[in-house]
Amino acid sequence: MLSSKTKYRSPEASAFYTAGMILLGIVVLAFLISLFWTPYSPDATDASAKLLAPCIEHPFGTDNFGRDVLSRIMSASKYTIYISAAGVAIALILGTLAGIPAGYFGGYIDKGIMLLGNSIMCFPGILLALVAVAVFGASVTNVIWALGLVFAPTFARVCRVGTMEIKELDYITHARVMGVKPYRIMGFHIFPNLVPQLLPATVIGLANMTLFESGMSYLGLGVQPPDASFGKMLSDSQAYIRVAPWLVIFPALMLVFYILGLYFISEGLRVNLAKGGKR
Amino acid sequence: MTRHIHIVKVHHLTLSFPTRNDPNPKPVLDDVDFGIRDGEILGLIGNSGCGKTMTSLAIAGLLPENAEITSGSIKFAGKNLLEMSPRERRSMLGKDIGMIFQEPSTALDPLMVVGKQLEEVLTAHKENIQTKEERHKTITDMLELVGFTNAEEIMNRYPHQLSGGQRQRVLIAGAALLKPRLLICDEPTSSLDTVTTVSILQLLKELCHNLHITILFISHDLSVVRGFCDRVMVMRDGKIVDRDTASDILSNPRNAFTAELLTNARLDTRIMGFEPIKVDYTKDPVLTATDITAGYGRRLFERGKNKDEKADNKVLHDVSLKVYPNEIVGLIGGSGSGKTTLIRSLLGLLPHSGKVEIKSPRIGVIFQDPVSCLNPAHTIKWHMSEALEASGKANEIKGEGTYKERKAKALARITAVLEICGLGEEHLTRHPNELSGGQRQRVAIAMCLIQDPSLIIADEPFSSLDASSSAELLKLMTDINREQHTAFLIITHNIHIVRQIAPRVIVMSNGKICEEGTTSEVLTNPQSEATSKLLDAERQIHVILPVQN
Amino acid sequence: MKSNIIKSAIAALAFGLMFTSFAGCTRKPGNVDSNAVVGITQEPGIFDPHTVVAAGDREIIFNVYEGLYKYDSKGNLNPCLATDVAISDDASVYTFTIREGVKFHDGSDFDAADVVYSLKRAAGLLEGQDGVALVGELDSIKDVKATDDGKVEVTLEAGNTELLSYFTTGIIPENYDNCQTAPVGTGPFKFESYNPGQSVILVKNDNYWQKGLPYLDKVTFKVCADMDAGLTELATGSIDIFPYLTTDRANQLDKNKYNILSNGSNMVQIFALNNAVEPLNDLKVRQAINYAISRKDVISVTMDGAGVELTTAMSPAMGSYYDTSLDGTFNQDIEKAKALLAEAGYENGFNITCTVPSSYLIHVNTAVELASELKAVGINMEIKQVDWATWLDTVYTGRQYETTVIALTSDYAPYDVLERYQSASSGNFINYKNDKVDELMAKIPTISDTKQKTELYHQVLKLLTDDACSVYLQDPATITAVSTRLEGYNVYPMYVQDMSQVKPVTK
Amino acid sequence: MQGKTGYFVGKLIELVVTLFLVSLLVFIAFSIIPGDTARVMLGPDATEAQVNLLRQQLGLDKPLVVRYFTWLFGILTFNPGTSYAYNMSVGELIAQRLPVTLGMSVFAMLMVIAISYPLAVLSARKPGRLGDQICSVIGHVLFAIPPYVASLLMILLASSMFRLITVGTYVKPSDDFLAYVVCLLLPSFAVALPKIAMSFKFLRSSIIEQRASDYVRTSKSHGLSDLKILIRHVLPNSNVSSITIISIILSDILGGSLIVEQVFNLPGLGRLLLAAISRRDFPLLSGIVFYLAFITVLLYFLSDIAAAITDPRIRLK
Repeated sequence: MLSSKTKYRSPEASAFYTAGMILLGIVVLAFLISLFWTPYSPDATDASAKLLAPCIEHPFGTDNFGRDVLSRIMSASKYTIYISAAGVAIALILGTLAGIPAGYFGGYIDKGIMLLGNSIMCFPGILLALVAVAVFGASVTNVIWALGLVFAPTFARVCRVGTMEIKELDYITHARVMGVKPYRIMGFHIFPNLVPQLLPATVIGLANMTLFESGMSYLGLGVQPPDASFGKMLSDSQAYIRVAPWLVIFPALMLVFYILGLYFISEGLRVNLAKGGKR
Repeated sequence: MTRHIHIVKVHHLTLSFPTRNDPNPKPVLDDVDFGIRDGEILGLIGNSGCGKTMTSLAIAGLLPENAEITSGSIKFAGKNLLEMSPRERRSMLGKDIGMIFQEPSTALDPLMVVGKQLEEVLTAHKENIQTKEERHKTITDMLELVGFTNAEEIMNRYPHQLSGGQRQRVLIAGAALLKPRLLICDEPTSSLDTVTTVSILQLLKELCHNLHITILFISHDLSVVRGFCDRVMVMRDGKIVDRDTASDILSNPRNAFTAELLTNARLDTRIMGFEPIKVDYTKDPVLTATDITAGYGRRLFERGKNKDEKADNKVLHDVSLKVYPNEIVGLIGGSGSGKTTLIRSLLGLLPHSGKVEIKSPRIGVIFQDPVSCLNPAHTIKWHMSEALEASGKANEIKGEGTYKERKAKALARITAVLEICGLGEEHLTRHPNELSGGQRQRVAIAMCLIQDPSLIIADEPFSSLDASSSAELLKLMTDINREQHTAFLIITHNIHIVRQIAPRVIVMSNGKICEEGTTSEVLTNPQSEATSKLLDAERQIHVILPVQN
Repeated sequence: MKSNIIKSAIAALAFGLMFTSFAGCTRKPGNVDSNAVVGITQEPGIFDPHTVVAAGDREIIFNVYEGLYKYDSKGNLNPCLATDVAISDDASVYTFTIREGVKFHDGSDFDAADVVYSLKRAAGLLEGQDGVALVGELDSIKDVKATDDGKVEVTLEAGNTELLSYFTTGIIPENYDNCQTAPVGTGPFKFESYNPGQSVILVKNDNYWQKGLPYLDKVTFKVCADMDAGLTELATGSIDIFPYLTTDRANQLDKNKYNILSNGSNMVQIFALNNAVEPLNDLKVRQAINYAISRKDVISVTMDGAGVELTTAMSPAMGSYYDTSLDGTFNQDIEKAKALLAEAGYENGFNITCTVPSSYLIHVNTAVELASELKAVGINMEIKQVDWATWLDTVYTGRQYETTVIALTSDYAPYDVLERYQSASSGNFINYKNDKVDELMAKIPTISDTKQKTELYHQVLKLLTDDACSVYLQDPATITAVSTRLEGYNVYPMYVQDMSQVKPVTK
Repeated sequence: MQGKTGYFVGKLIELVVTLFLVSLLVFIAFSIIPGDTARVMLGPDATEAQVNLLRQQLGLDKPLVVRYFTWLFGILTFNPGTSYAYNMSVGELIAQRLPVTLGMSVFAMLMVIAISYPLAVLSARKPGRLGDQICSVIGHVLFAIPPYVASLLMILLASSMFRLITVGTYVKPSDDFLAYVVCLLLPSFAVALPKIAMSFKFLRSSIIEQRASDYVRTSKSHGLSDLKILIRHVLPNSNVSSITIISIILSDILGGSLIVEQVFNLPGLGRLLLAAISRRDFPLLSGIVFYLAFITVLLYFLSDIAAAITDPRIRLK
């Protein structure tokens, strides 16, 4: 299913991929460049260059500390990408570890795991993440763990439902009759077949996680200053929205590019999965 | 009304699906020209994608929006349908032309009780002025006509509370409610079991005669058509390639393609000559099952549901059977007789009471569906080595030596087994989706073989394969039986196959074994009602249905 | 047909959105009646004059309760409910003469018994209080009793000439214990209602003892989420007075509608260095940090220049107690800072953490600016934001931190400002220890000569600066926007909103 | 209708068990928050004796289990204790703030339905047409804009382009209901925007899917008009599949409101929550979190029930 020969792309999916890759590419490029070079140090304040409108020296202007917005956006993309990637990794691992056994064994194991997952999902996600960060203190690591935990049930669900479907298929029954051990069935027989479903879920998870992270940073419970993050930049600039709209516009654009890029890619994956399945 | 000999006349119809990239694609229907005579049952046969469904949709006026009729005309009772307004055409549906479709399970709105859906047929046609009571009467009458004795009750049921056959009857009732002159049946029986198929065909025949409804019957299965239709047309690639009366076309096909279809419908022609081998019944059986009772448990809060179904949810009742070494046993039974549950119990996949003794470390199993029998994520080689590892005999085969040597030995064994099953080395690196259905079933058998089982259970292995693949598979199974001395328990609904290769047969019905004995005896002289029913249905498919008046 | 419905639905929605916009404009506070709305950024919580902690609460109840003495907007301590005080020579007995003819909001008369009850309650001398003072500073009161001639005599455990400023604590009716839900005082305004998250409403006290005051009928303290929300509300005209602005925000306001008042706040914003941890226990390091930063830039970034640079522990607003000779001690000098660091053995700099309370934007911003400046001398400062509760826990009481930024507020009394630098003081969260300072601080309360006292204060300040015990940054200005329809608003050098003098402009 | 009661009872038990677990999670979470509540309340200058006294008064010296059950009992009787910070009943505090958050959520939900539903129906009529594609693209973009960013952009647009000041002040519904609705419109719209896109996308594909289903073909062959098929068959069926989505949307909207309140300076639960967090107000915080979760659980429960009522397959298995 994953071999290149069988990869099928509908034109619709291709359009989504292209658009998504371009948007995502902008953010990722900014991130990659920021690893080696930013026009100014993103944290360097300059009291003599406060709130400059976009100009040649500062293409995106400067903020109320006189920091270069372009440099800050570039370095903010780092946290956005890092937090969403690490958070999704945690959610994915936890979700898979919980979801596949739940779907495979069913019964009380399933009931227990799902009850826990459901009670986590009972909280509006952002609320849970906020409270978790409030409990353990605001830091990038805590945000990642909080988001990972909040999102884990989503992945667990995908895995569980997928596993429940797959385990009814003949090849799993066959494997059981052949005497393959359950852990091997789950890990080597079921998991590879979940990948096509997990892939769009992962991409959309990245986007949703970024939504949450930026929201939390906006409330001051995410990335901590002086480190730049889109959410924090937006909340800091709200006061200057009338006098320095560029402080709002550029981070907002980058944030939307990233999320939208991911949505497009996941949409492409989803369309492909649906079309591929129907073939 | 003037009577036309042809109620429908399709005149040189050409239809295609133009797209922006390809404004002149290959037509789906190419110069199709035929007529349906008033009162007849016309069969339209062809493989999937040959255009038979498009023909019916064109007549009904339900073509997809992107379809374009480039030339030709369709006349219904003398009026050219293609010149009518959409509104006029719609008003003909249900009133003049009725339709039933293949999949009765999804063809009814799951949210609406059956009676209401039938009532919509009546209310949709404004000229049909009836009071509520009259409508109710019309519907109950029709439901009784299609064979329901409890019409009132059926009306208040939701589709999911009906069986497949019942749903198809409801759909027929809906299509026939306004007594249309033409009834288009698009594969109405292909998802039903043999016994139900026979009863539905019987019903359609009765409708044709009693209500004087003309039927256009579409199917891919010649055997169904044979006793049922008056005339048959064969379609291929959008063209009608052959047409004749039903008896002539089937007994004496003039067209090569028709002949091919015919052979596919008759598996028996190819599997002659497999001589069953002798079995020593004094040996210890490889499989002994005693008093197996099993069923599907209920969830906690489902208790008290479906009170009419009683508390007993057991599917199997005290089933005992034995399979001797080197034997091929056939297990037959209608759908819902408990075959599958029995197998799952034997394989230890279902909790059950009773005892299952197996005289070998492994039993192999192959399943019905060649699509899902292999893991799409892995290569054939992976499948084989996984089976080898799981058998617990991997080390024995690999022997001592370096990792490379051991790997080479394992590979040698894998290739050897694959070869037995008629698969070459080139298949090792392929993924399942690069193989045909028959090849996949072979891989499944190879996976069983590599584990060296004394018994292979095959659950309807032929039902999804075409005739030639089935025949090859059968040959492979008998070969293995002969050469590897592996016993087979073959579950099937195809009595022909059992007759050919299984010396012993077990018949199941209602979760019990109702008959057991040598195949020739059981099939020629059935002792139980279930067996005779199965045999009847099988026979009826192949003979002209008598019309009961 | 269907699309029409949708069109009209969209039109209705658009209209609704516009309506919202205009609604903002139409809702102006009443122009004719004499009401005023004051924007506050802290959620009020405690209205008991003796348990009140937060500055945000103090500034409201300043209008409700009055003490024996009361500050005016110049920072002078004036008699209020007392007409006079006599302090014994050793400063251990304070005798207050009680004002007559004053009535509480509930109509009862104010007398010496009320004063005794209130002071005892504040000092924890009532039965069942187990001697736990509600107002910590009054803990040293040994006894309070009414004398026969209607005076109130307060006896202290030890002489203290500095205690008078604490007798500003509110006086409540005798045996009244319901100050939280129904505050009753003698102040110019009566407490009307509190809607959490929204507002506190005060109404005019018609029987106020100062005749003619107050002018306003009703004062609403309206809660705004933060400074920026308040700014928006100012712009929409839904509040009249808003303190604690920054210059650039104030500049966004319409000059015809708002007067901008600016004043020192008597706050000391400090970049606190924990003197007990490495490498900050090294004087040279602390001096280097002092030289490394530019107070001007800090003020520019955080207050848009509206602040007074500080080099010592006291605000210039304290008048003569402030030692002007210390000005300019630590002008920015990167080279000197680097040299000092090298001397201390940190030529490659070091890493340090700054724990700041996230709820105070100004301190967070200051930390950001400081981190940027310290980088120039090789000090990498990581900023760790914590909520107020955690800050109090770990930094202020736990003293588990390296550096922090905070503003030290105090009553308008020099002793109150410097009290925390005694090594044993509970407020000494920077772990400063200088025996000389301890000695001087112990001596000051026993001295009643103002000049001598001032001299001693100057000595303490000098020691603090010499020891570079921390980095004193600025006295941030209090910038208040007041609607031009009001007059008489006075900015205090402390956290209070005195509404008693405010009146509508009469045309 | 056999089995209906059993299904509902089962769901009800599930609800109770979930709520119990939720309450346990909430309580445990808040019991391990660092920071001494009593110390926080009294401020830095309080003496140890004062702190201990308060700790006793608040019952913080009792064992955890006792505190849990006291708390659980209180919260279930809608009397979850007294807020440390406000010195008021938590129930009262939440009740005061609820009109903002709940009002915003309700308005946002109404907007989601009122906008996405007709658009989806129209869009799904002719999938692939220009109008449909424009709607879909706009939908995707809106989907990607966080509500608070949308709020900021709205404020920016309104204030700098149209010279309008958009942030009105909050008016209590009891004072002036119309003004209350008006002041919540813009924030609600900001919260609703991405969800409109989400629900549009889902409804559209669900309608397209239903229109392609077999029973629609059957109905067509019965001679039913397109409109009738849409109203009687397609929409009810797509509604069934939308019910779960709608409950998810509602829970998202609730969460989104918490942030958007902050942007528009509305005195809602979000602000109360942040205040409670920073002031270590345990009773208040746990009250807010529990009741918000309670509302969400209830929504899921109601959506299950609604699905069961509309879909006989769930109800009568």
